[in-house]
Parts: sequence; structure tokens; C-alpha cells
Amino acid sequence: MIAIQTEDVDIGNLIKAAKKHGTGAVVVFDGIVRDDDITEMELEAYEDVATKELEKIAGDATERFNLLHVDIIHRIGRLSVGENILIIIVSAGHREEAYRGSRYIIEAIKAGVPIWKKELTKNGGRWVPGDHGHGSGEPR
Amino acid sequence: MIAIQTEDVDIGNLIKAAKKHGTGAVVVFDGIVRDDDITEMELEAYEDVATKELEKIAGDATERFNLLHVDIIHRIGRLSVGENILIIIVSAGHREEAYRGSRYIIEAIKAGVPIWKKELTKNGGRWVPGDHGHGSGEPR
Amino acid sequence: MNVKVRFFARFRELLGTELIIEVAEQTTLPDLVKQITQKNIEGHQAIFDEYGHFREYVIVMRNARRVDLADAGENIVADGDDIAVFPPVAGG
Amino acid sequence: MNVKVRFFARFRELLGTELIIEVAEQTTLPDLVKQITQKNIEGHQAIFDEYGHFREYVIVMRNARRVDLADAGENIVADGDDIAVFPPVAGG
Repeated sequence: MIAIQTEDVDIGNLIKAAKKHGTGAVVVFDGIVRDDDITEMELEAYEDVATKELEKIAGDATERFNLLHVDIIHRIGRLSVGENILIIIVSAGHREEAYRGSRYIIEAIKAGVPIWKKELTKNGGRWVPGDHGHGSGEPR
Repeated sequence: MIAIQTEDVDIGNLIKAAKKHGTGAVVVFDGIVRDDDITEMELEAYEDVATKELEKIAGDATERFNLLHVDIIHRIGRLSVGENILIIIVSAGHREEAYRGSRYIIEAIKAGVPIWKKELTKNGGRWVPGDHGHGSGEPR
Repeated sequence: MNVKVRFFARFRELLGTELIIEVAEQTTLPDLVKQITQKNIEGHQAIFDEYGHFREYVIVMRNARRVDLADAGENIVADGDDIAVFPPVAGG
Repeated sequence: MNVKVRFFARFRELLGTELIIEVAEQTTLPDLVKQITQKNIEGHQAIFDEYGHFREYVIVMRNARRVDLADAGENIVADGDDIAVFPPVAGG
């Protein structure tokens, strides 16, 4: 399942569904709205392009790390502190592949998928500059 | 929660409980009985020592990687293909710490916690030699 | 000749989400965007530097493909193009 | 003088799960284990090499602390000791 959506997902059920034949390890990454003195977070995406990018990343990771299953769910819209932003679930025969595949996917998403986050604070909002960009939004 | 037990756990609920104040990333490792032409897997532990070792590993990882929460549940007894063997849940402020903490814990468990696995096949059983040991059990 | 232009994140806040722009023949990508930003100093300065070039961090996509900004000035838009302009991504 | 000895994994299958052994004063760790393995060739060979030393992969714990096998021969057991003998671990 590759999706950009407002709804949350049931991670426990996704893990069960990720156990394909040959699976010895599942690694889950769950990115969460952190309480950096914010009230909420607002996310937006260039949806059709972002979905295609996520599909490409999932395909690349599957090939490079022999993954048996990949889910990437990136949420958009308004999220509260503690809510899931991004859920990545990968399964593989062995842990090395599962960890490396998971990490590859999150880094590729951070580097190039057109999604943006705005932290909403009591005094307004600030666009999160992103890990690999420079100069966007207000200085933090 | 640090435990050696026969029962399975609800990973979805554990993830929710792992979201402590300041959490930006949760990483879950789920080690699973892989279908290497086996019927079942039988696990045993030197329970009191193994539990203390898991507690020590969790404490070391917490300190080294600034983890906000750690769960380690290692199951023992007889498990079928596809069942969870080991669940590690860590939460941290940032993904780097969460991935590295998770990986540290699994490698430390593999290296030194007194737990053993026997793969049961149609023709009998074979003790899994382990990643860091040498010479135990039958050749695979 | 009509072209769709979308902005995202901070650029969207400054310039709007999606606009259908009527453009002349031989309009380049920078000129297309300037047609929108000319009445909006803050939006213009967010996207263009003092020489009227796209700032280095700006990302432009034409029909879902990223445009090399080094030669954006020779990139002539066509009828029905779908152009997206946005700041560095910050997903995950 | 009584000592508890436990075996795990393949050693357990060969020698039993847990035994209470009556030992003489000044009994060393290897001699304690040999007292159990002497009637069990397969068990003995799994744990000891041809010189009667613990095989290098064997792990011995005394009261939940790992014993350095290099000087196990000078390790004298005490009444009430809890000794564990096992092959390399394979958890996770």
C-alpha cells in the first residue's frame, strides 16, 4: 500500500499483512508529530507527483534490498502532536535488508518527495525547512 | 516492557504507548519465524539471566541513543511459521537515534542473551547456530 | 494559449494554489511565473533573485517532470502545460 | 555439599535440564560437570575436548555470572552454587 491520505492506518494490521512468504524480519518506521512547542502540524503534498515518487522509491528499495513487501503511508492535512505522519513498513528475509531498506526509503522521501510541513504555534506558523533543502521558510 | 514470554503482544498498542513526550520517531523490529522448510520453531531461554541481560541492553541503548522508550519482548516456546519471535520498539526524538537504538538492541541480543532456537522439520530438528557463535548444534 | 500553474507551501500562501494563465506564444517558464508574481513583491522575491532568475532552491516541474533551472530561460511553455513551482520539500 | 547444574539447548537434550549434584570439597567446575557427563559420551564430547578442557564455544555461568574458561580449572564450587552450562546463544 502506497498512499498519501488524511486518514490514519492500523499499523498492527499492516504488519500482519506484510508477512509474506519468506519473511524473517519486519521493520516499521513511524514518524510522529513532535511537540516542539507547537499546537498542530499542517501537511500538504503535490499529490499525484508525490504518489508516483513514493511508488518509485518503494520499487527501488524492493530491488536493492530484496524486500518482500513495502507499505508507505504519508499523511497530509492537519495533525496533532503525537499523531502518525509517515508509516513505512518493510519486510525481508533478514534483518539487515529490512533495516537498510527502511532507512533507504525514509531518506529518499526526505530528499525528494514533494510534501511540505507547517508547524502551527500559538504565534502563527512556520514552514519546516526540510533536511536536504536550504533557505525555504522562516529560519527556525 | 521487557519480557521473555510465550504469549504474543499487540504491536499497535505498544507503539501507541511508546509515544512519550518528545517522540518524533518510533522504530519497530519484528523478528519472525521464517519458512526455511520448517514446521515449527522451539525457543528456550535461561530466563532470569536473559531478562536481566535484556534490561541491561535496554538501559545501555537508552543512554547511548537518547531513547525515550524501549520495549523488548522475546517469545519462547513453540512458534509457527510467520509468528513473532522478537519485538523491539524504540522511540526517540529523531529518526537517526531511533534506527540506531533499534539496531543496537537487536545486535546485542543476538550477541549475548542466553536464548536458543531449534527449527523443527519433518525429519527432526536442528539447533540454530546463532550469528556470533560457532560450532554449536548440527551443521545446517 | 492556456497554462496551469500551481504553487505549494509558502509559495501557495503568497501566490495562490492553482491558476489558469493565458500566455502569449514563445513565453518562457520564468516569464510565465513573472506574469503571476509581477503584482506581488513578496511572492516575486521568494521565487526570483535580484537578476530575475529562479532562486537556486526553487523547484519547477513541467507536466510532472522537474525542469533544469540552468536553462529555464529557454524553456518555452506550450498550451495545456501543467507547471508546478515550490520550495524545497520537507516530507517524512 | 550440593550444587545445582542446569543445561540448555543441545546440552539440555543430551544431559538433562537441571540436576542437584552432591560434590566433594575442592571440586572444580570442570570436575563438577564431568561428574555428570562421565556416563554420557555424547554429552561429554559436546562440552569437553580431548584434553578434558571445556570446548572454546561452551559458556559456563556461576550464580548468573559468566566464568572465564581460561582458569575454570581453578574455580572451586561452593555449597548452593547455581551453575549453568550452554552452547552459543541464538536468540533474536
